[in-house]
Amino acid sequence: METQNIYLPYLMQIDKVSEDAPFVKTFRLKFINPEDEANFSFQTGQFGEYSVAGVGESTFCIASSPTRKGYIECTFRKAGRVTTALSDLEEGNTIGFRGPYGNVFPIDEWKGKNLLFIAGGIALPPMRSVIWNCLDLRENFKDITILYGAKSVADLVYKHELREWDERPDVKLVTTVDPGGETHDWTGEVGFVPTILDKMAPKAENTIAIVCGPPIMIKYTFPILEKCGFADEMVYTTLENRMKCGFGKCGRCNVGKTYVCKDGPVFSLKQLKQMPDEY
Amino acid sequence: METNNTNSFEPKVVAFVCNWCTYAGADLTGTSRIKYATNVKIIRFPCTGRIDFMLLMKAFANGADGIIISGCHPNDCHYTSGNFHARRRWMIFRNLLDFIGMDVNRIVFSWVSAAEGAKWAEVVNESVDQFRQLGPATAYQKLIKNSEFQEVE
Amino acid sequence: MNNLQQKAQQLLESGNYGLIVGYEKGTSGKARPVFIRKAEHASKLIFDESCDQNIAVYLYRQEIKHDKKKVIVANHHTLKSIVELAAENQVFDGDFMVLAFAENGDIIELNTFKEIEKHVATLYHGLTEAEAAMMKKIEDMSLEDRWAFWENEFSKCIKCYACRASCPMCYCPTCTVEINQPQWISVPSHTLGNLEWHVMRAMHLAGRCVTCGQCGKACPLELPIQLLTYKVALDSKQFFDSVAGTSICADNALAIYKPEDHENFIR
Amino acid sequence: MERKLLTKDSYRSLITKLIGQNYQVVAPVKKDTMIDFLKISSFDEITEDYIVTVSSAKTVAFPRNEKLFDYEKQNKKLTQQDYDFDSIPQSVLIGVRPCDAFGFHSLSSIFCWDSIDKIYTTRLERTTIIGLSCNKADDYCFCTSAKGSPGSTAGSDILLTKMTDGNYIVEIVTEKGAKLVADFSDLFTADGGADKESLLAKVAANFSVDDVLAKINSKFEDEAFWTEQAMRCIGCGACAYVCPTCACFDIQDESHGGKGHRVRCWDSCGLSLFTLHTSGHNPRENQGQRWRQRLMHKFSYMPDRLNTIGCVGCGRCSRACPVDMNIAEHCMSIIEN
Repeated sequence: METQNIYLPYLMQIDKVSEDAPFVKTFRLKFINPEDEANFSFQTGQFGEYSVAGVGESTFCIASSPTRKGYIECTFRKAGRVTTALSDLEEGNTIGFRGPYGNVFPIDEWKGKNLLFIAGGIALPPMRSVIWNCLDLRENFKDITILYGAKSVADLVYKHELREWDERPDVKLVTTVDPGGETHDWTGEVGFVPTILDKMAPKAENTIAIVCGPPIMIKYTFPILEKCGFADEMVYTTLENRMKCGFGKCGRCNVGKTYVCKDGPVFSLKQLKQMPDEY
Repeated sequence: METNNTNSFEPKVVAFVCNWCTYAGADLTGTSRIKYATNVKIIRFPCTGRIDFMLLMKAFANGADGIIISGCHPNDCHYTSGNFHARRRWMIFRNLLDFIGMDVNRIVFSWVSAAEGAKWAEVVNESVDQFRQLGPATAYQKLIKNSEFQEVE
Repeated sequence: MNNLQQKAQQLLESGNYGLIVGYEKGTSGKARPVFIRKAEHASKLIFDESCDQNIAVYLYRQEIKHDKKKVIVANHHTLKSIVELAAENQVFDGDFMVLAFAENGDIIELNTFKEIEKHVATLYHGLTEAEAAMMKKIEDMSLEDRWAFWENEFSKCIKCYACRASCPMCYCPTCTVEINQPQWISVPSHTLGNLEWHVMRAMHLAGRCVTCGQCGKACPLELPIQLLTYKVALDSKQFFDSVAGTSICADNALAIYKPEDHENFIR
Repeated sequence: MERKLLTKDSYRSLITKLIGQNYQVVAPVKKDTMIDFLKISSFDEITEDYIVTVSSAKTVAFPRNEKLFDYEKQNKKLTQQDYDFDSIPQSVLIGVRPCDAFGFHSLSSIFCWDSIDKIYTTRLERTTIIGLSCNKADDYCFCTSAKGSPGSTAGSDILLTKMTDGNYIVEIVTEKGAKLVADFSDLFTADGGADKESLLAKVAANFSVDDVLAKINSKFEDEAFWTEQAMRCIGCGACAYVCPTCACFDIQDESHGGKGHRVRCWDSCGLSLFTLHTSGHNPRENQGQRWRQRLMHKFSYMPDRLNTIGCVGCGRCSRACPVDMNIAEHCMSIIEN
């Protein structure tokens, strides 16, 4: 649809719904209007505004890889008003999507490097986009390691994809659950993500670390990366803040003078350290 | 019914009733085969004490022309005192609505026990008549329409 | 230096008190709240007719709530609100000292809730003549005129929530307007949502409003919204003989009931 | 700048003709106890007895509620009705004080930051702003400290300055203004050469906003400073809602049954829930941080990112504030501390 209205969303049909963890769902969304699909493109790391008519809009990242054409995916946890309404929807329903907004992971700059992905809980979805993007361009990168932890086994999202990554010879996957969250047949690690990371003692040389997780995990993960010798500009993360517009107008998401929606959501640790403690 | 100008008008009525007395009473009305006006949508609550005034505001905002509120007689509350609290709240609320210029005759309050099937039919019929006389809640509907969009006046 | 300033200076110098919440001269002859922490700033304090703002709202403010060495300079609105806040367990006995004023201008120190309650009993409770006249003007209107009056007033509201923020009794950490599942009150400020907001605000203040009129004074668009809470306050008095801000017992009009409460509209 | 003269009678004719030609004419009107910008249907509704109106002129381009589009739900299908740009009327905004007029510059820089907000820009494009120089000021005015002046032409399409005889000096500032003058050329006469400066209100420049800009960044981390500054602030949104440059907004859905619309409505960084995450985490959890955001946004972020100051010195926020948070005083305290 040709429009000058930056607030008008694309209409998207829910093509597939999968329940990834308790209260966590993934939607595969297809454009209803073929013209929209033809004009749309995004890069890994970007986000959008998903809306349920009559309820409102909510911000989350695009969880699928730009290398997979024809659809986008989003993963969300039922928490607030919009995500509750979203999780009540089923295949065939129509929702709105505005985007893509924000900056991207500089994967072109990562060519020839090792990649270390560190994610916790519901923060795997933003990472999943970039993981698949890199796996689809596997020859561009050297070793790929994924460390993913959640509160309990049930809370691990994308279980079948974790299995797929685990079976791939070109990916090293380490999964962990918080102490007490394991089941009797759990074969992965038990412990918090920073602890396991410390144990893994990854090599910093020629390696990019991409970290995404709850604030408390981030807080304890950075020092360990530092200890392992990762330079600040080799560590990336993606931030989230409350947003309404997605393009620097509504005035909510800024951390100091940095707008998460425009300058982010992807930041290097170097950039993060220059930002005030307001996120 | 008898007035000319409101002849064709059938009020939309919402009844907020308590589970233990009036809802059972309304049930009895039905099982006793007593006929009463069909304009009423009954909404069941655990107790009149739970019927928040905001629910009434929302009923009006969604196009109700009249509201019936009914529960256990004083001293008969299943939870001992819910209806006593409700009564105080209604006394204040009703006067406040009157103060802002709303016609309080659009809200009918009653006590209907589980044994008063006939009374429930009477309350509904008389209320619907009363609301029919009052006509559509145009003042409120104007606000609903205006809530569409407000520019510089 | 006047009595109040001297008193404040002494209190701060004594070390027993570290903060005085009172009034200072603001812009264009207005008085405004001030927070004095140093004895040498005590001379900023004023207390005159311009100090009609209810500053009890600061007593439970996050930043100073737990400061037990504070003093509040209270006009009669503030005093009544303190009593009501005490009744609702929002402020605690011994957490602060009150400096009130006698008719002749003498400073009265009030240290306990009992003392405050006793002092408040000597004050006039009710509307001023001008306020009563405004109420009468509206009550004398026809139903249609009243509706038109309030419709016009509510149409102007921009939902800045200055009324809520300035009311000492609006202390809920999450207000009903902020509940969005379901959305009780529209976020955009159209007349219907505004009406719902002001009715809700008044209802939630029933039996609790001390008729200080701070909500109306705070309104940047000068809506006479204090009349709504006055209405519920007057009705609480008339129906239940309950006057907020007079007793430190939690017995406000809508929190209790009497089997013999009398109405004439329930069938 | 081209100057002309408009007699008071011609001014009346001009406004009457504009209304007659179906322009939406918005002017300061005394309604109940307040003077505010309202749509008028006759010249006599206009008042000039104000220092500034209570709300700012921004409502013409950024109304407090703006319907962004309509939607309709039927079973699983959703249809959307795009914003009707044709519905935006040609407007003439009169009686705008120079501070207010300059406010549109700040507002535009936000709404045009990379993604152009066509709803805002179209509204503004279709509005001709006829400013009115200030002949009086009060204790709250500080335009001269914020790079403005009581007779500044910036932001207006035409600026009028009232002379002692009741006639107006006309300064034609923009092409849009020139077009309006050309359309009604018979009403404008040759400039009499009156001294504009002597007709203007005197507003003392008590500080320079450049000093605030230079100092404020270094204050960011000083938490005690902001806590003290914001002690009095009770956290309402009055200041932001009356401000000519505050653009923060919320987006909400309003619906009745299956039909409804998405609305953009004013919001304020002073309200405690403004930045609250669903998780319960709040990046700006106390009033000091929220007050810092308000001032930093105006005096640091906007200058840095958008090359404009977010304050025009109209003093509205201070007048509207229930607790007299006087922004000029706070600016001075930033400079002094």
